[in-house]
Amino acid sequence: MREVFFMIFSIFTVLAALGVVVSRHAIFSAFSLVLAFFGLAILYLLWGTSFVSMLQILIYTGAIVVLFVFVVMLLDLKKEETLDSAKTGPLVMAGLSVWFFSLLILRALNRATYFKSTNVEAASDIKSISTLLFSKYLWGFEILSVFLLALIVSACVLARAEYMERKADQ
Amino acid sequence: MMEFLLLSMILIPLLGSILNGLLLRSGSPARTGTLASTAAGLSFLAALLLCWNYLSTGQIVNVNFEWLRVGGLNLAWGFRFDAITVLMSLVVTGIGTLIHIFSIGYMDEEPTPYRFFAYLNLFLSAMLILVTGANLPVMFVGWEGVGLCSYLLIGYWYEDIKKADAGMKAFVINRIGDAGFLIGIFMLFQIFGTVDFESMKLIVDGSGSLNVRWLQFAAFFLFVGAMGKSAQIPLFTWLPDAMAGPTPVSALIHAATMVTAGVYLVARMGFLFRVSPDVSHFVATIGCATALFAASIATAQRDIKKILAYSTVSQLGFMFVALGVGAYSVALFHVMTHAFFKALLFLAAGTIIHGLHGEQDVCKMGGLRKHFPVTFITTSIAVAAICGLPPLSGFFSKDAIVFAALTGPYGGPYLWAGLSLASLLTAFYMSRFYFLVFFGEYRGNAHPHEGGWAMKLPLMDLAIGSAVVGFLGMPHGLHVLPNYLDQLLVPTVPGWEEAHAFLTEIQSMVVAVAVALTGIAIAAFFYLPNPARSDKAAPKLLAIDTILKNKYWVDELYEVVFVVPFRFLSGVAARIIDPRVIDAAVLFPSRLARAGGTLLTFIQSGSSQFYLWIMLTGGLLVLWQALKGLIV
Amino acid sequence: MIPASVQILHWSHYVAACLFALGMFGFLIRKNAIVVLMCIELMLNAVNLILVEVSMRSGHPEGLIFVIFIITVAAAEAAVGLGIILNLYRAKGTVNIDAFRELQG
Amino acid sequence: MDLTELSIVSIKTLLIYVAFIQVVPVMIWVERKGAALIQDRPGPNRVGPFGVFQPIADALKFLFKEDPVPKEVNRLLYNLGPFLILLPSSLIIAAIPVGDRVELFGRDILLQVADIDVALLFFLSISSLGVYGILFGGWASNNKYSLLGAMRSSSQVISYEIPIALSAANAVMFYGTFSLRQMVMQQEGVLLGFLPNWGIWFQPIGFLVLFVALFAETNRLPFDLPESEAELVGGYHTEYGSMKFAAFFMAEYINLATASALLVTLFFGGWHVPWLSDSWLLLKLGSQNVVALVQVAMFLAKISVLLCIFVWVRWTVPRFRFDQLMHLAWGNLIPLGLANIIVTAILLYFFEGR
Repeated sequence: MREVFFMIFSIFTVLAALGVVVSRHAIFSAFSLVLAFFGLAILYLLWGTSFVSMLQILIYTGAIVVLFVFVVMLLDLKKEETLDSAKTGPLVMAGLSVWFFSLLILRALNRATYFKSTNVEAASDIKSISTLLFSKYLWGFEILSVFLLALIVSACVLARAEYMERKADQ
Repeated sequence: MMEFLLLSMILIPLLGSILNGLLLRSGSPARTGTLASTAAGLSFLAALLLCWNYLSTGQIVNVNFEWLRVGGLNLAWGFRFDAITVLMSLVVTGIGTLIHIFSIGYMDEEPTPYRFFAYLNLFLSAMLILVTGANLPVMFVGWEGVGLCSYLLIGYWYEDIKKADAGMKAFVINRIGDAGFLIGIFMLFQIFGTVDFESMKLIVDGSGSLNVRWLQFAAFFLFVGAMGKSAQIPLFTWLPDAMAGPTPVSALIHAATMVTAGVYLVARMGFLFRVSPDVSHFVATIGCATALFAASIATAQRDIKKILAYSTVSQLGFMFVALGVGAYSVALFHVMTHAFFKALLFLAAGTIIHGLHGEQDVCKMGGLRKHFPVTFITTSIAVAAICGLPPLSGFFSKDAIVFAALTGPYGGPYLWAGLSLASLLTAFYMSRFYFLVFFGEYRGNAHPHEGGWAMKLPLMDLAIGSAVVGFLGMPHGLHVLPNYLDQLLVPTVPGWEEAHAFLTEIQSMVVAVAVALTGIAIAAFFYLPNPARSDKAAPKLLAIDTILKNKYWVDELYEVVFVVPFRFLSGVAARIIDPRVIDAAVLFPSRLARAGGTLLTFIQSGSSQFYLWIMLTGGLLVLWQALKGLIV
Repeated sequence: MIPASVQILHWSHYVAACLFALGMFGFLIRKNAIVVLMCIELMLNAVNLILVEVSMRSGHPEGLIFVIFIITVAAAEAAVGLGIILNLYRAKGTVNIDAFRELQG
Repeated sequence: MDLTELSIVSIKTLLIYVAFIQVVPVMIWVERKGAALIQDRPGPNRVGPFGVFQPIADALKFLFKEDPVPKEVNRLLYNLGPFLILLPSSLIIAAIPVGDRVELFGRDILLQVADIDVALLFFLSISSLGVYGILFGGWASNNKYSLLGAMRSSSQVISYEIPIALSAANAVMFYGTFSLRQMVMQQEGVLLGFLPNWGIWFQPIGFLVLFVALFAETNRLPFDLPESEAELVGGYHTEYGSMKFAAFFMAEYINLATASALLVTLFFGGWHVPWLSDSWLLLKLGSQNVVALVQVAMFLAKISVLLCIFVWVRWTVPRFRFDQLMHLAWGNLIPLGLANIIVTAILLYFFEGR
């Protein structure tokens, strides 16, 4: 059962990711991205990490990609479509080198001890994750929260630059 | 606990300086001044506690932090509170606090008082580093710190180009002395392998195998440093010019504390000078010459602060004579008494200048005893003290110096005679100053008024000090009180055996008092009956009047001998050496790098995709190298 | 049916490699800045998948913690990145990344 | 997983879904009748007694209407829009526990499609997907009013997800679990002797925040800015007709039902009969299956009450302005929710174990 689902959804995810890359219009890229993230969430679920899976949907699909869609819709991108075409030479070169690169990475990964170990399922329930998060990684967590605060401010400033300039002029 | 006190004594003024400089930038003179005075007062309190601790337990407080460790040099931020420091830190913080308080009144119309008080506090801190430093480099830090503060404060009114120039002059001339000081430090490190006072002293005391010639050289260079800081011939010209600064600065830095740093240095290194007879003779000779020379100039000056400045130079000469003849404790004694009465005189001058709205010419004063009652009384005490009238402080310390010049290890009759003449001149010019300012009729056109309590209180305190501190160092010959100061200092500075001389101590005192009275009498003869006219007439009787008025043309001489050739050399360097040699050498690599950069600019195309291409290529190469064996 | 001995889930990192490669490929060839940003998200997610696999296979929950951190940072990155793109669009009227080469040497 | 289990799950799923989708016609009638009651007019009264068959007539009308597709629209996304909005609404149903369990064919069957350990998170994350239907539908319609409606709607939904999440975090902290079933389990019995043991007594502010935010999340009046007719013609579904429009409608009512179900689950004891414990019921009624029946009925009754309140509010409260709406979320609900979290945390720290 798990195996079948894994196969279906890994193929689904990869196809969706392909859709992100090859879609001519950014809105379809965004749509494919939603699908890809959804597929990933299901892969996480198959691994038994339901918490991470839900976070994936909640944050990635529910918030980040919505932002992308928003921006795509805000900007009038119709005329971008003609610009967005690559020449064959670089395309083939990029494909080859990326393929080679991932091959090498896979080699490296397969050498790592983690990937030689048999299936030792980690404690993936929320309790153990949060215990770890609030003890060993507390500082990381706190730094991240400060970082997020800075981010909120900077995003506001970036998004409202024009508005603020106007306000400063008055 | 004591370590903490020692550190806080040094750091509290620094803290005050930082607070004033950073936080109270818009503060009124009263606010900034109160903060600065509080800092100084706390520092004084700490000094008192430390002093009490030292006197009751005899325990020397040491604080050490690692500073740098290079090869054989193991340098610490070492601070040390011993006998000399007891004396110096009390003088510095005590008189410093009084002058801080005085400044609140004196600077009451300043637009940027925070600057003044920040510098003043910084000076206090630097001076305390100087006197508590346990090794020469730490002392040098304080030494440069006080030099910096002196420069900043002389040029405090930097809008006036003359005052800014005076600051610059002080700084540059001090650099000459500092160069000597540094060379001295290097030589001492070469000789001893350490620069710590205690270690050096142990080596000098313990072994006779040291090369006296090199020691003498080192001592000589240290003395060059002292010459610069303490305004001895030939590096004295900056001190009179330094009077451009606010008067409290002149009182604190250029009379009471900083200029005595040279004396302190020589006294601290007394163990070294003790074994360097040639340098000691040199020191004494320079001191005696300076004392005479400056005193003679002071007799013809009309600027109230210039008179006091030359008087300071002259008094410093007295101290160096004491150092030169080997009577280190006596020199320090005079440092202390001089700090009191000279600070008092300067503050009195400050009160008068403040009350006359900036008038500094003594010929335009007169009759001020009616307008400045407190100043008049306190100044009378100070003048009597500096003239050497018993039983005021100046009498004991100056007499001790004069007597030491006769009987000290390196002393002799000619020094005694020189100092006696200088004492005569001192009594003359101080009385002249006194009579011109306070007697006769008022000759100016301002509305004289005395300052507030902030200015009066320090005057009174200093007057009391000037009157009584002399009893701490009562000469042995009188058998009235023990010589507390000698008892205090003997463990730290070399003592001395009085040589047999043609005068006993009592006889010497009688002679000194007679000399002082003679000086006063001459001044009274010339200036008391009709100050206005006599100042113009009397000195003109002497042919040397013009010479004295122009201060022996020393500044002009220096201008011709040093400044002009140096300017020429600088011009040559600026026009030829700098652009052709140094710039070329510096610019060549930069041009080379720029050329190489131009070749590689295509890499920075601005296109992030291109950057990713480069990253990808690099990643491929790295991975390929790492996994070569596995893939093929 | 696949034999139970072959843990097909262990092929996750191949999926991740595919995602990463696609993301990188997209970054290299796409000209639309928004799509380029999406491709970065894809690469980040590929890393997340690997982390999940490592974590679950090695028994260390640390990987999951880092997934959470990465998700947070990615949210931040997307928000700021899109804000920048909006401003770039305001400045030039296009989001073609070839149009933004002001920083070239 | 054998065939029996698979079939049980399938049947269970089908039953629960069908039951939830039945909310739609019922709600259409209740809404119309409720509006009529409040506006003092008869309302639908032609089709069947009291117009109860009106929803069927509506459905038939939708089915047989022409399905227009505007010119130059993005066909794929245009057609996907209604589907995308219906899908998450339906998916959420899976997480809702409608009753305890029944004993059939010698098995214990939970009356819940899936007992997910992170059910609350599941609820939040899937409901956040609903925004795509609105966004894509509005954008693909190639109509600026639709696009504006979509933008408004999505920013509204995203903004109000935060108070919902805060409120949910509160519930999680309070109950100590993410599982909705566990939360319901903890609300059994009597509190202080006279109150039903409901979460609302412990989390009144959390309830308030969640209640208000759910109105916005479901695009209901007073927060139906995305479809405010006066400003935007019809909002994001202006260009849709026939069953596609009906899909938007259905999604709204299913969302309403699931929102009510969430409120009931978190704050009103879920399937529990107020004041009565399960064991007491079992003792009196004798059979677990009967108990389950009573529980499901209780659950439906509670949902119905809440749905009525939703209708009531819709026809009595006027619409907000958009900036007021945003300010309500960012200025009032989120600070309130955060404060509530802090207070809850402090109280839990002192009374741990309750």
